[in-house]
Amino acid sequence: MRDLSIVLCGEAGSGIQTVERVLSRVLKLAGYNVFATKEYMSRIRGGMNSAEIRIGSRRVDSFVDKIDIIVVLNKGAIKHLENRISERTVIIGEKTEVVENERHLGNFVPIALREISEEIGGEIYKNMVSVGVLVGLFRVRDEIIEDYIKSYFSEKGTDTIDNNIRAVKKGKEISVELAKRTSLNIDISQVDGVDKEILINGTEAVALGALAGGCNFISFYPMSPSTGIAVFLAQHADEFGVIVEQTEDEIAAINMALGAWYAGGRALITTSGGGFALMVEGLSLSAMIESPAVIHLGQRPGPATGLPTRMGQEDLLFTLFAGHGEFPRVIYAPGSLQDAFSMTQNAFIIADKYQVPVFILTDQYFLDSYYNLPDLDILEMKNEFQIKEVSKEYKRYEITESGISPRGVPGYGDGLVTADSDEHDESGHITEDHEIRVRMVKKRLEKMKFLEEEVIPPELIGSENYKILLVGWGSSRNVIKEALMESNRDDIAFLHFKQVYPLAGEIRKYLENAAKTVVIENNATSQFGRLIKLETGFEFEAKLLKYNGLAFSVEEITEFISKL
Amino acid sequence: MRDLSIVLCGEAGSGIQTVERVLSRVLKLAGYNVFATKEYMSRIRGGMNSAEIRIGSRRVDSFVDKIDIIVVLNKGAIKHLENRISERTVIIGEKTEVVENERHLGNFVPIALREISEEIGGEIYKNMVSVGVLVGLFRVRDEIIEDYIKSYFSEKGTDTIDNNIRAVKKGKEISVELAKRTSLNIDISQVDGVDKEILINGTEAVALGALAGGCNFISFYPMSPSTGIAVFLAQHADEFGVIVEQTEDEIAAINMALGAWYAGGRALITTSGGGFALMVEGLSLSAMIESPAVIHLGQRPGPATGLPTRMGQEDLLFTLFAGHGEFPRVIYAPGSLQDAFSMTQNAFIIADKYQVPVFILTDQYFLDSYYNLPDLDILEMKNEFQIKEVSKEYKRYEITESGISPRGVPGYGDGLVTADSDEHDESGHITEDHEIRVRMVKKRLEKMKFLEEEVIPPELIGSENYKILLVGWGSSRNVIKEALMESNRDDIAFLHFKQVYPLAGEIRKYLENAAKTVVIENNATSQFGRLIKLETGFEFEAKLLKYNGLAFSVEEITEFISKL
Amino acid sequence: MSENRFDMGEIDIAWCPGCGNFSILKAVKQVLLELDIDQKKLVMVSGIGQAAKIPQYIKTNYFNGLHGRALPAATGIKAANPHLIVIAESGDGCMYGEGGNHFIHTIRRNPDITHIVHNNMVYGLTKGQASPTSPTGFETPVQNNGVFIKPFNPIAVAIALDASFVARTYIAHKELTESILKNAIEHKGYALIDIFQPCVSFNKINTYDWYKANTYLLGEDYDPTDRKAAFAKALENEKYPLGILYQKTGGVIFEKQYYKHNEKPLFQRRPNLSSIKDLVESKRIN
Amino acid sequence: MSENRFDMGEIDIAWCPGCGNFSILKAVKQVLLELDIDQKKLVMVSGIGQAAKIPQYIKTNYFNGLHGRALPAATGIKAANPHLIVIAESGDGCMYGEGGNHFIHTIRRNPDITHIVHNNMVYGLTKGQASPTSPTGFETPVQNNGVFIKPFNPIAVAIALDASFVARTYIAHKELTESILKNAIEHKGYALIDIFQPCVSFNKINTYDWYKANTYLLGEDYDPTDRKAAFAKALENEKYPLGILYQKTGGVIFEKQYYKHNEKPLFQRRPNLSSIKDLVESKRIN
Ligand SMILES: Cc1ncc(C[n+]2csc(CCOP(=O)(O)OP(=O)(O)O)c2C)c(N)n1
Ligand SMILES: Cc1ncc(C[n+]2csc(CCOP(=O)(O)OP(=O)(O)O)c2C)c(N)n1
Ligand code: SF4
Ligand code: SF4
Ligand SMILES: [Mg+2]
Ligand SMILES: [Mg+2]
Repeated sequence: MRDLSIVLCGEAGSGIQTVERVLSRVLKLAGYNVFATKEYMSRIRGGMNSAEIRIGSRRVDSFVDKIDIIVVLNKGAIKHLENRISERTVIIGEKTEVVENERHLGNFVPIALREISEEIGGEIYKNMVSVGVLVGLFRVRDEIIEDYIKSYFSEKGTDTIDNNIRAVKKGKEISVELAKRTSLNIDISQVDGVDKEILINGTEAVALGALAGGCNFISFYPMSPSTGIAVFLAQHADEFGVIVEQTEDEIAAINMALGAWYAGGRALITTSGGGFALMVEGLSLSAMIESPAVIHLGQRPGPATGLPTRMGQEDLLFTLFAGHGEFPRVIYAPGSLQDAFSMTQNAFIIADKYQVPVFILTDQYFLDSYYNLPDLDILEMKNEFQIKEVSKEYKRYEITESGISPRGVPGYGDGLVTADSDEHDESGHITEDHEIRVRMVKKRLEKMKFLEEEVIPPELIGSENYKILLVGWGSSRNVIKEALMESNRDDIAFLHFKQVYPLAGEIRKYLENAAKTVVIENNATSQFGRLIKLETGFEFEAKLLKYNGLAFSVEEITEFISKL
Repeated sequence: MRDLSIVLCGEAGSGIQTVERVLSRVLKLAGYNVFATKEYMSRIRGGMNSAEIRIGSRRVDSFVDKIDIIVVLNKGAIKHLENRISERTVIIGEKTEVVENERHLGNFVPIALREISEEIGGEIYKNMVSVGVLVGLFRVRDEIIEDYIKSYFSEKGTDTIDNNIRAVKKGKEISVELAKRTSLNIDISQVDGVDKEILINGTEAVALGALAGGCNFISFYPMSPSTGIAVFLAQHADEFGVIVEQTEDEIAAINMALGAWYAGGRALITTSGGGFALMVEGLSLSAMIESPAVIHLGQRPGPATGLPTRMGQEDLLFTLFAGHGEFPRVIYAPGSLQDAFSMTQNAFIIADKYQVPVFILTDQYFLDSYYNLPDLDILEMKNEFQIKEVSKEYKRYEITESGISPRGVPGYGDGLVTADSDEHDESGHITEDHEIRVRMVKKRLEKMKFLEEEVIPPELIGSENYKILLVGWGSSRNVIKEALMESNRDDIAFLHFKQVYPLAGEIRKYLENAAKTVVIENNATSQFGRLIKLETGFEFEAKLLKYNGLAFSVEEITEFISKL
Repeated sequence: MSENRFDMGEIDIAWCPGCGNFSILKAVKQVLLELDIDQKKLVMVSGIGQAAKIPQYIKTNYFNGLHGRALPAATGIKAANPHLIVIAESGDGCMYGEGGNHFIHTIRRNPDITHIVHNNMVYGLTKGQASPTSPTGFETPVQNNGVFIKPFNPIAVAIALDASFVARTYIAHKELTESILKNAIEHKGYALIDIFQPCVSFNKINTYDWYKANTYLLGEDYDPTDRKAAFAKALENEKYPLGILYQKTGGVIFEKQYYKHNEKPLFQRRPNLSSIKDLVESKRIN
Repeated sequence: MSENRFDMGEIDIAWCPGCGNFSILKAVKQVLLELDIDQKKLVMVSGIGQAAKIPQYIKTNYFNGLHGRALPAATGIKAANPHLIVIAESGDGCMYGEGGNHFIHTIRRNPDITHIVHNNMVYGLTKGQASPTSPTGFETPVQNNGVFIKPFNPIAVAIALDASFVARTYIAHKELTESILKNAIEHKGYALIDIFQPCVSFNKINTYDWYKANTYLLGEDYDPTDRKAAFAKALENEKYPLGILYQKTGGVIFEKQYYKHNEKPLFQRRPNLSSIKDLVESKRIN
């Protein structure tokens, strides 16, 4: 057994998140590689949500369809997961929660969750009993669990801690019985050092990257799935000297952030589709005043409100062309946690250096997925801060040889610092002079040249002698990678783009080396495929597009590959 | 002499607009072909503005650089027009307004405008004296002028009328003297029937087209150069039963318009760059609720506030990809007044029929340019109204064989009408069902197929056996056309796109027939060129791009052609 | 009340058990029934949020638009067809936060619509951030040191803008709520009803008990026509007064201005091509 | 006043001859000088419109941003560096129309900024459409039957939101205006000054004469600390009162909340990579 997939399923508010969190942490602390992700409805209680936890002897970092064990927390769970249940799936849960006619699906192993939890002190302990059952199957040492529970519930007092520990123990007891069944006799090996690794998700990777990039200001308006970044920064605001301000709307958010940059802050903006739509005028402003800007855009399926808590990659071309007038920009779409971290850090560096907006495109799947990794590589920031002390003669929009006007801030030096949304001269004053206009347009657009030099190249995964090339971007990286490895095909490679604009120069070479090219995207119109065509003229032979609101699974890609 | 170009130049508020208006009307009424356009600064008084009036023996409908006669209304005019003055230019004006060292430019013909006007009753008559001088040179009959002045000033009372008539007469007297100079001896022929033609500008063409399309609602927020459409509709609101509402911001404008469409109105939205940026979320809403929408977008040079009163074609790709999520749209960019009229009418028909947003892209040059044309062809609207009476079983988003769900309005029939910005089922209720999601995405996107059938094809102007193909879109049509005719080259043709999205199928054929292709645009990044590449893979050999805020002139294009 | 033609039957309602939204839904449906409103002529307009889902649970026409944008859509609907009864209903974040500008300018316009705000003093759907009406000190995952800016006072602002009907109620007062709703719907012109509604999932401060302890009913003798007195009432925050705080009649009604020359709702209008031709003709002479 | 270090020298000012904006510019520069403000520490923030051009005519730092968006930008600037003196200044359309939502929420935030509104009751730059403060009956090319919706009352709204300083002046009253501006800039917290300013090009109703006839100065005995009385004053519209209508002290100041733990303005802060590493470390155990 190389890896195992456990899915917890129940209503919103039934505690899935706690189970997911405790289970993934404890298993990692016990030395297992883990991956955890979730999908949930746009509501607070009720409905049907699920979380998947994969445990592997090797590293696991992507979503699989297959379910080895389902823990049913509420009625409706089996129906919700129907398509993913196979004969080998073990279903663990209360008898009353699994309806008679669902029993033909998988193997049902009833346990008296409710009864046991009532004994301990109430139904709320159901979740911890489940955790107990599961960690029991992995034979995790009591000490690890107890320590974790103590820290997890540290603010809730000893009663809560004791009860939860009892619940877990009860669960473990049951698991001893269960493990006698072959199907539940798990043999995944622990791996040395995994217990010491870090376990984070996409949200944390981006937020930590922002901190590492010197982010000290974030103005935002709540919107799924982007809010988590602001929550993370708020929770560490005092420690890191970050101003976190929730605004009245997204328009205020971006204008406040631009005000902050102007006065010397390093501001992050975090939003999602409709929220970003409201920021488009502000984006255009950032270009005109040559302000740096870093925008995290958590994509979700549209149009309009669409599927607010689901995943999609539908905003690429929108991001690329958003804003009236013409101006350069950079768009990142990290595919791994390390990338999310370092690209967000880099976003601040590039934005600051070239005074342009830099986007980080993610989605719900990416933001909500955890896995363990050894560490995060942090770039030491030394000379990366571009603010200059200004002299009396300072002109904010001076046309310099280097092509970039030094950026000053008001109150630092003897000069004056101006920002003007109208076309302006070098001093930043409004002008309608047609020649200055042309010079200023050129000055702004010529930054593309620098940005092209700073491109983070695509990553080629798999055989260099490929005949078939799969192309993807953003959050699908790990899924496609695993599927490719799984498929054991040395005629296929996968080219992953973590930077989607501007594109690296050598793309055509990669594409033309292939006899067949396939672009894989979570949208219906193949936006990245169109972007490649726009930039290189190259057209993909085939597309694999998914836009039902869910991420690709390893199996989907594997199956697709098998037909190539 | 085939045509003559007169330029009036002076400060904002100095009455250039009155002169332009009276002169162009009177000359047309006298049987001359006329074209009038203007350029102005973003201020109310002062600065330097100019208006060009071309008078032709043949039809004139485009901007030329050359100036035959300048009428100087204020100091600074000569400097403002410096680059356009040749040795043959006659400068008419007050001695004191033309500085000594400017005199080497052109031929200065001083006239005592101020003195004469003071005699009549004040400096404000300066303008009418100038009008008199000019119409005098054209030997326009007194009757025509007097009639026009009477109707133009009808609300101001007889004193004003009399004084203005006297001013014009005074001017005419001077012109008798002036006409003795060869340079001012004008021989442009009147053309039969021109006096009976209509004289309108782009703003009027769009607004009239909207009325013809059944527009009965317009919500807008003022923004140059788009406001004129709303002003026109306001002035005819009572007559045509149009609700004209100025909103608190652009977001309200688009949401109010969508509310109006939902309840059975036919709403026009008129805006410009930054205003449209604020409407992007609403645009995405229109797609999700499958509401028709007609958006007139008067482009202007950006980013941000940019050059608010100038012209540009910078918002094509922004318009094409604006909005989160994926959805179809139609983008028109009329190049002639007739097109502006009928395409706006058609925009309402298409929007209504396919329940999609339709854009009309214009710019300041197009909106502010007048010329005479015989008539406007109006499409009789008979069965073009799509609203259906709804039965009890009505489902707003029913998946039908035709691909379009019948559109009902609340209160008309027994059924209920829903609109939902979330993903929804056929009844319009929120859903997170992944299969319904996919069906709904397809349903929305498959409208592209119909829209492609409705494409207005590009217009080929010039020789069919071209070797060189010039390509343009929108407002540059007449300028490029005239330059091509002027050039007398039968190896060159001009392909003008009045619909820029979706594109007609046969484009590649046109392009590939040419040995050389050139795209001509008023932007710095060749947006239409990129769009063609995106849609067809075809890349232009050459580009002629202008982005200083001014329209192309016939001479610029002629010169460009001469080097081809 | 067992049978109500506004009922949707067996549907899945996405609210949390115990939430105040259920009682609002019930009250609204009850009042619609009692006023004998023709559901075919009713349009419920909402934005996005938990409260904003309400039209989905009522058998009627609805326009469930964008977060913050219910009011302009509602105004457009009413203007396009003044025979429709239009109710705009959504949460406090939607109406006073994202939609703040429309709130103030819709009051100025005074269309004949009813504006119901579920004021739970929190952003429910996005999981518990502060809303404009959250009390000072309110702790959330983002405002983790507690809200320090002043709560938005919709009642005072509405009175400052001379809104034609301004009321506040607390949903546990079923009768009061229903009577205010009735009055508001029957009122000619814009009517605001701010409804205190406990969010059991995210607001642990403004609970059922808290509302009970911190509100009182305006007395019989309260005169809602005195604007200055109403303003004084609006400022009370030891205990919040419930009832119709301010009402005036006779103001200009937005959509009426547009139907002076032509009474047909827009969907019945057709372009008058011959007048358009006349207008084009006029361009031959000036 | 002949020499003022805030003067720009010989520049082309894009306002119409006779416009009230000139006097506002003069008054603002005069007050800045009298308060001995260091222009290097001053930031003028504006939106778009005729009034919004004012920073271009003052020798200082400025952020001339988007139409309607001066206040959030100003708030961001003040938050990023509380040592700066921040004045947000623009027209009535910009601040109360497009920017209405920021107006109400900036008041709630109460940053220490001065908010000057050139209230000419019209959209100047876009050539004379009605603004939110245009009087009923005001005819324009678009509102050609006259404005019929109620004018926005910024003073009443600001008081309703408990703004910490609310004043109105008329620019022809040079001394009053200067004294209010001084008070406002020195006031700790958000300060609104709505300045009546005649637009000679587009507003033929609210002329110099009209303002003279329709305003009066608040008496010496007027007490600006009484919120209810201030509200009553704010509603007067026979004649509009001029002066500081409302002022309170001691409120929480927005940006101060963010400098409790760290006094450095943001431009002096650097990421603490070792703490970030510690935070990453913590992800090994939970
Ligand atoms: C433009 C935009 N910004 C943000 C969101 C995310 N969003 C959805 S509901 C909501 C707030 C909900 O709060 P409220 O309006 O008070 O309603 P409640 O859920 O409390 O009933 C937000 C911020 C959105 N849908 N659209
Ligand atoms: C988003 C946006 N919408 C519209 C405009 C056009 N616009 C420029 S100034 C202005 C109104 C100006 O009125 P006001 O703010 O009162 O200033 P004034 O010119 O009267 O001083 C408008 C609508 C714009 N620049 N940006
Ligand atoms: S989140 Fe709060 S307001 Fe929303 S349904 Fe749940 S309890 Fe009610
Ligand atoms: S348009 Fe009006 S407000 Fe603007 S500068 Fe001219 S007179 Fe002043
Ligand atoms: Mg709420
Ligand atoms: Mg104004």
